[in-house]
Amino acid sequence: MSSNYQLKRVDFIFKDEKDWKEILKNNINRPPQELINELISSELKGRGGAGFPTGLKWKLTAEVDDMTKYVICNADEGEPGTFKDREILSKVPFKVLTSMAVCGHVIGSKEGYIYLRGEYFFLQPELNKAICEFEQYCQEINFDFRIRIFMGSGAYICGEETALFESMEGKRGEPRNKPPFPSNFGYMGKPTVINNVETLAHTYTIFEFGAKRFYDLGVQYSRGSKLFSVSGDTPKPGIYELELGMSLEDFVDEFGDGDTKAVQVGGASGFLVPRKRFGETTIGFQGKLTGISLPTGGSMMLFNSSRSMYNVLDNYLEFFREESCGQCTPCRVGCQQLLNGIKAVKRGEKNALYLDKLLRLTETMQYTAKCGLGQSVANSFSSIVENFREEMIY
Amino acid sequence: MINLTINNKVLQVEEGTTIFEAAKQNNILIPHFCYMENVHQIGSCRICVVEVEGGKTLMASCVTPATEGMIVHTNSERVRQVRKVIFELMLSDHPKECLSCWRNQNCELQELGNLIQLHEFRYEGAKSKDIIDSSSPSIIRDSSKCILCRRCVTVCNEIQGVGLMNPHHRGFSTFIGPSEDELLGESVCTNCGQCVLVCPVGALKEKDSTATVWEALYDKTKTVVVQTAPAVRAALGEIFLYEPGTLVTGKMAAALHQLGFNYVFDTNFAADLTIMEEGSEFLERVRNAFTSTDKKAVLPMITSCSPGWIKFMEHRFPDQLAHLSSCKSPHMMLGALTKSYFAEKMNIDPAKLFVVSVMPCTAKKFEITRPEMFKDGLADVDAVITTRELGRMIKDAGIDFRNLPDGKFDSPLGLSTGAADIFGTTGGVMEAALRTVYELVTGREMPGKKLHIQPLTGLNRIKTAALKIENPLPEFAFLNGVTVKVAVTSGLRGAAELLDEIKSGTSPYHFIEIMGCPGGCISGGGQPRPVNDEIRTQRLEAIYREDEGKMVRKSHENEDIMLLYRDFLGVPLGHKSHELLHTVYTQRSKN
Amino acid sequence: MYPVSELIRNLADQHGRNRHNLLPILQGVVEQEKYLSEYSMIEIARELDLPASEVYGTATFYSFLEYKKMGKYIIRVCKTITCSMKGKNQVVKAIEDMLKISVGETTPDGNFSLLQTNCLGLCHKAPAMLINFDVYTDLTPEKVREILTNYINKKGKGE
Amino acid sequence: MAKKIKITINELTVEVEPGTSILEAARETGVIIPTLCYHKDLCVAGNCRVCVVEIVGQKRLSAACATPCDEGMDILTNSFKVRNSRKHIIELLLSEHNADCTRCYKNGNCELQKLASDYKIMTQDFIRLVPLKNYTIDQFSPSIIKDDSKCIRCQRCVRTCEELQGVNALTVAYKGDRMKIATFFEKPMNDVICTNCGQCINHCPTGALVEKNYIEEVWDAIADKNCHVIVQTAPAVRVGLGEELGYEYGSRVTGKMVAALKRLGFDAVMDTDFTADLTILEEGTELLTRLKRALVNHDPDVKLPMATSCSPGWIKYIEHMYPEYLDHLSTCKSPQQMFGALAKTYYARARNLDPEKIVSVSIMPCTAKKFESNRPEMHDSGYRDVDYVLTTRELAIMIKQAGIDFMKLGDMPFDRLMGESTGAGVIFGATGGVMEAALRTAYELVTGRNVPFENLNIMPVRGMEGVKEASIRIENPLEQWAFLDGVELKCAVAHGLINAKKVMDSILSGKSQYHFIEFMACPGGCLGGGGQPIPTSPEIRRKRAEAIYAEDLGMPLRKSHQNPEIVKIYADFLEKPMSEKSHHLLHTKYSPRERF
Amino acid sequence: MITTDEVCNVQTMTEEEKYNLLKTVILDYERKESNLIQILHMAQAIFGFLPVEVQHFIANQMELSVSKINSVLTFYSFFSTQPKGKYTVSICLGTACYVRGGKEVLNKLRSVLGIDVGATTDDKVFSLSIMRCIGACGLAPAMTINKKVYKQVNPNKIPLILGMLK
Repeated sequence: MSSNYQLKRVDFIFKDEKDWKEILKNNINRPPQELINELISSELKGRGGAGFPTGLKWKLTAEVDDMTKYVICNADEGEPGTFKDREILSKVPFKVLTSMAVCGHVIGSKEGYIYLRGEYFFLQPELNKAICEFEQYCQEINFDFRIRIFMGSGAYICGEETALFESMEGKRGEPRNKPPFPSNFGYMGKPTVINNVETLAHTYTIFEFGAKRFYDLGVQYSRGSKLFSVSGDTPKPGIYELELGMSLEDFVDEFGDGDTKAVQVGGASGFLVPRKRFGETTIGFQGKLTGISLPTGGSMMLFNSSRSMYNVLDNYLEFFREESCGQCTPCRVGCQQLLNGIKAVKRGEKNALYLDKLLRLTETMQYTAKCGLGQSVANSFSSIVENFREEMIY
Repeated sequence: MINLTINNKVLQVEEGTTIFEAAKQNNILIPHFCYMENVHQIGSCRICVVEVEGGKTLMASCVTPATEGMIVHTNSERVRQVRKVIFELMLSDHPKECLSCWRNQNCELQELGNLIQLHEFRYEGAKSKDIIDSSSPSIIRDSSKCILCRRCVTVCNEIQGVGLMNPHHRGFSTFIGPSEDELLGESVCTNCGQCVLVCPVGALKEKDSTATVWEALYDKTKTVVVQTAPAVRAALGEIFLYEPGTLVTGKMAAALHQLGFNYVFDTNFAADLTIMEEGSEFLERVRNAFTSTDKKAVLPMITSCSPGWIKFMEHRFPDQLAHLSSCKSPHMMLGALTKSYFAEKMNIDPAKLFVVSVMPCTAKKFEITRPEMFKDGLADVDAVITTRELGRMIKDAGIDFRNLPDGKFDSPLGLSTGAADIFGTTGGVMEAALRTVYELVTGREMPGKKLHIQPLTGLNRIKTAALKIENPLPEFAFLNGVTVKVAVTSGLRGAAELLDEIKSGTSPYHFIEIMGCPGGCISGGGQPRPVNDEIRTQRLEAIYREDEGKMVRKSHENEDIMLLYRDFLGVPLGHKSHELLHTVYTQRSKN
Repeated sequence: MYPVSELIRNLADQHGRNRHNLLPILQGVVEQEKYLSEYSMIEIARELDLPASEVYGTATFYSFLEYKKMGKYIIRVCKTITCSMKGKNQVVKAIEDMLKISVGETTPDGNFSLLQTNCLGLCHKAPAMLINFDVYTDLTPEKVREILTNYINKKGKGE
Repeated sequence: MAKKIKITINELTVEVEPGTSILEAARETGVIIPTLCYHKDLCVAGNCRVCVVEIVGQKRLSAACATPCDEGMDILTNSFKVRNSRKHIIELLLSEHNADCTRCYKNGNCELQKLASDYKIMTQDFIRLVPLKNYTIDQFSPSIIKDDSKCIRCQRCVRTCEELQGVNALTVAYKGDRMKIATFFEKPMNDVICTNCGQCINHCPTGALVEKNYIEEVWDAIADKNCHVIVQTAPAVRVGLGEELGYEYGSRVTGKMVAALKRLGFDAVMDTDFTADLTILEEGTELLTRLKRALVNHDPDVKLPMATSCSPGWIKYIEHMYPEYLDHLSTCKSPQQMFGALAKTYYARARNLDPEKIVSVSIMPCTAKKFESNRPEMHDSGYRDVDYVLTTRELAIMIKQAGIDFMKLGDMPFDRLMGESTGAGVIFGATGGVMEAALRTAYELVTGRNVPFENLNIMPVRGMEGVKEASIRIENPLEQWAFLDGVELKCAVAHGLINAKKVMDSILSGKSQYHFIEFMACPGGCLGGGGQPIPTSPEIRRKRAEAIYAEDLGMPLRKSHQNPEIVKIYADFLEKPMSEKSHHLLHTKYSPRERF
Repeated sequence: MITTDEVCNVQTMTEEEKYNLLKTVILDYERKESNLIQILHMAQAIFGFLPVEVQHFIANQMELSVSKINSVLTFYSFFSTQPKGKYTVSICLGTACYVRGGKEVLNKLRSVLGIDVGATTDDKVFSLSIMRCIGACGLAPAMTINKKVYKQVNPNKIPLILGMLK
């Protein structure tokens, strides 16, 4: 075993120990600064993908002086291979709602929104019911906070926070220029906290058990546990809560079917890790972990040796080509060029050196694209092409 | 005088004027490709056709002389239709990839498209040519873009007398270039680049070195030194829409600094040095000729600053190479000094030095590849970029050239005199040399208004002058009463004439200056387009203006030169000079 | 069922007439009509006092807001990687064969439209599809035929 | 003022105001950063990404146009990374672009072409995407051609249409690789709310949006020996044309323009300024009539404020957006159409020509005029009043095609009969000009005195502010205008349709009470028209406006009613303003259009 | 002055003798550029074709650039820069021959000889060329081998005809 951290199953999120009402009541009576400090000390980082420290996010927004602020729960989970948010919202919706309300208390907001992706329309009735119950209780305890669901309509890019705001404002979901950042200028131009569903669920855990219990899990720079959506060539697909810092080798031992050739970590915009690097790969946020460490939305997709990595890449690129918002050049044209490019190489119309040109192109996309989508196309492209070059060539 | 009517306007022109010229004199513009000023016209492109009343067919205005009473329409319905069709036909055999063409926005075919406004496209022909010859270190020939206007043929044959560019085969398979099996890099091409200068499209271009230079600039381990030739400062401004003949010396130095060059030196410094070396060499030869009986002294001596000319000489007159001065060209001298004198002085490893020359010349790109120009495996000059390439780099870097404050050259290789400035124009080297030689011989300043030798200035092809020496200093007593005869030519056709004289033993001259390009470096193959006699004159005047504005106008009075001899070189023609500043020539095959 | 213009007015009353209410209104129309016709887009623009072109621009951005006429049941088969690995193509083929349409088409009787869509977030139960907003997972060609038969029968019963 | 912040650009330290973008800071310091989607008139989009720069310490590059300067920022605009990325982006744009420059209308004045040329993109490694897509060219509109194959999706047209003009005919549709600029339901431009103002053309960096040109038709007419081709030139053309032919922005080239037109072979070169003067008399009379009916007769049907009707873009806009307000428009045709109607009647009679043989061409700074001349109402002479409308740009092309060395031309005067004009006619080309010209005449007609402004320059209506207001109090009028004594005449001037919308909305809400409003569709008025030379910017428009006012100041006559040819036409032909004949020839009516 | 007929015994000459003869020819024509075409004719008569070396030789002798020589000779179809085979097979592609199947014959020739138009087989036996109407339309399609005319050829006859020559 190359890693000191064995694979460790954790069960915070889906276990309901205490009543959410109690948690809510307790926490909205604590001073905001205390809550922020607790969050900061837990070192919880955003579970959507970018990994921004949650406590800091709340703090920045709390510091802005404005009458109107918003709390938004980002449930536009579009990353291929990810389905943890759906699971949370359908099983423990109150945890998310409670965290949103606490956040509202911390930053001084009275309105929360859940941006639910259009594909999860079927969750809406249950979720609405939960919201009703929740708001009723809020009224009971005289806490002024309301939550609404905002339905998306099928656009992966709306998971990008500024695109999500645009979408909520009734426009095309095109990402904005940053700066300004949401903490100053978010939904309707107001200071906004926007958190991923899972982040809010972890927040609940922290408020429930205290920061220490969370902090004690995981490794430096990657604290706590995380939900992983396991799919692909695995005998046991599904959602698992695991401690961060595990080695990919341990993970594959547990979930693989013995023939795993590569694992795509973090969905289409994540990285592909080939078998030879399982041992040196540690799953966590960027930091000083040994080997490569990966930003991750928690999607783990396993591929057997029978799978053609060309097909995988082709599928990803087609996904990006369609789901790019199309406004900035590197992403719009770049995705088309990458897709057409690997096709041309596969068909033998371009020689293998063209792949190097495409790799340089992904570098440019990473540097210059307007938002995370275009920037992260490079991840899967370069990791697949570099590791499975021979499969790309005619 | 002849009376004719063009576009309902009655005009009077001299007899023998073509319709094209008549129109031009009267501010009526006719589009043209193959037409070239001052050269016999061939009328091959047909884009300049006009309608002459009473004529059945349309006439090519560039070859049809105006006749008495002629009534011409340059823009009638028929002309417009025909012109359109000709243009379409030209395009049908052209790649039409403007946006990835290096001549984009400086292409006459593209401009014509702007004028003609085609909307539909009727002919999409087969493409006849696809040769890209990049064998030469100076020039790339991309025949797919060639529109067969034959300007390069004219310039290579009529003006330069090299005769390399010619049409081959006929009909649709016609192509222009050296013969089929010949590569530019292995031919008699002198790399003068005059063909590049006249090409209306992107078929002939200089080999781009900007990428190499950028690479060096981004390389943190390298000290990058740049030098600029005298003619560059008189033309660079044109790329940034200044009037031709605007001097942009200060802005150029500032831009080079902004581009990230560590040191900006001036080739002019080495021009002054050349005068010292070449002048001494000349006096040495003259002394031998007049005082010793052995006939080793070869006269006339011919200047060796122009690499195009050198290569021409090596091919055409391999037996006469002894006439060439053994001096390297100024930019090679500066390169050699940078990697020795300067490196020593600044304590830099010469291998970490990267020397870039900005030249008005494409032949210099070839010159730095000559094996003689390496010392201990290190090239004296690492890269040559033309004036056009420098313009491109400045644009590329987003430098607002027109609003730059003036900058300065760096020492110790940046100071120069007026004598060096005029190296950029035909007659300049001779004049600069005589200023110094005369004074060395007689102790007096050279006679001539404002230190100029009037017969040697201007754009005439062959210019001659004679200078009688009286009362020389005692050591030059043998020259008393001698009339020194000199000749100057630019353009290789004139050079061939002078050399034929030498070959047949009838040459009366002692000293000859030859520059490869018509007008000298000011209209070198690497200068901004377009170039015509008007622009040449404007640039030439700018060069003289720069000279006259200098406090010091004689090379031997350059303080840094004196310092260089004192600290490093010793004396002109000394041991170190020979090692660093002089070279040898190679006999080459005639074809 | 309301006529479209009335529906739009009701939706606008319900959600509001601001720019940020556009999406719920578009969704409301699509829910009933299955697609956004030129007419309904104009009506929405009029109701919200928006330029029609902006309504169009917004609608075309989202893949669930169809602007071409769609069938009563819209079948969306996930085509993203896991579903694709686990036999999406056979599923699509089965549907095509059964309904005699190909992807992007609507049956002549206007009952079914077949589309492919990007990740539905059901990767652990791949392949997956939606029929309107009902979820079907772990599909096989046999299972799909069964599901569709149910729909066809439902329709036959006059539902 | 807030404290300045210190930044470093290419190792040069500068101080800038807080909030300055990197791009602006760089331009101030003489560093050029290439741009495509950025335009001074418009809000920042940051979507083309060619302006990316490196901020030392950051892995990713930032778009210079959209990133504000921050204290201590160390910016490199030309580092290795930047150059490589920028070249890549340009290459990407080219791969998506129909690069057939030699046949493109914008050849030579294309920002993408220039960018490709500056960066010398010499490779075409990327797969050409244009042939893979099914592009169609929309050329149904009489004014505008839209060619998606040349579109680089910078969205400048969309922002122009929305922010400057408030028309929203163009929008962004679809996403990803299918993303494109489209109209509602991708209908032809002619079938949507498009006002044909052509501002999108002026702001398009490439050849994706160009005017429909009628150059060939005009050449054909000139070549036709049977045709008598006459041409009129709008006031704003003379201050724009020079820019296309090598002059500085805002150079006045009136005399050379006339000389060039004669050289092109037009049989008569006359001036739209003449009918501008005529418009003033007709419109001024109409205004006074309306005022009289309102103030003396207390006629409830009288519609005030009266709005000018010279700008066809504005006319189409109000027809679409405020059809119930059409009665507020002056019934006067635009000067171009007045000229056209007179050319085939008055001029034909005076020159003894068969009107059928007359081809009437107008040179306009405007693309909407192409649409206007096409309107079915515009046949009052019994023929099509104006046959062809050319923009300033098209005229420049014709001059180049004819091989005329414009800079070396001598000045020539307009031909007589309809070529005389006053300074009042000239300023029609600038925003506020119609108002100023009208006031000069109306005030004098009413009071017998000059307008109470120094040098006749009514400064409050000049300038580039979006909405301008002015009022003149009338005192001691002549006897027949006694009812106007003490009346404060309230005027407003709006240019750019977004400002027109503001004024209309404030009228609709009852907030504003005006008597007379001048509307021009384009920012800055006709001098910033959709047919004027490209590029355009606030700076350039200001220079053109200065030129217009200089031209006005230099005219011997500066009030419309003094124009001797105007006096003559009323004496010989029209009798008096608002006469039966002028009603027939010079006035028109409007038709409501669908907004959606 | 040396005439074409005088060089008929070139077969027996060594390369050096050939070049000497060519030099004499050039001197005969006073090295004038205006006589270039005559000189090229003679050179072709001496060498059978005009290889690059011969072009260089002429260029040096006449003080012209080799490019110029090449420029002129490639203009005329009579000059060849490639060695001609022992037999030159020419097929007429004038209108009559073309419509009667000249094209098919040409294709057959191409495949049988394994060379394209203008080329010569490796064994230097056959060269293939095309002609534009030789005035034998009545015999269409017509083919010539050196100076002998073959009438009404068809693709099937080709192997036979060529075989007889070999």
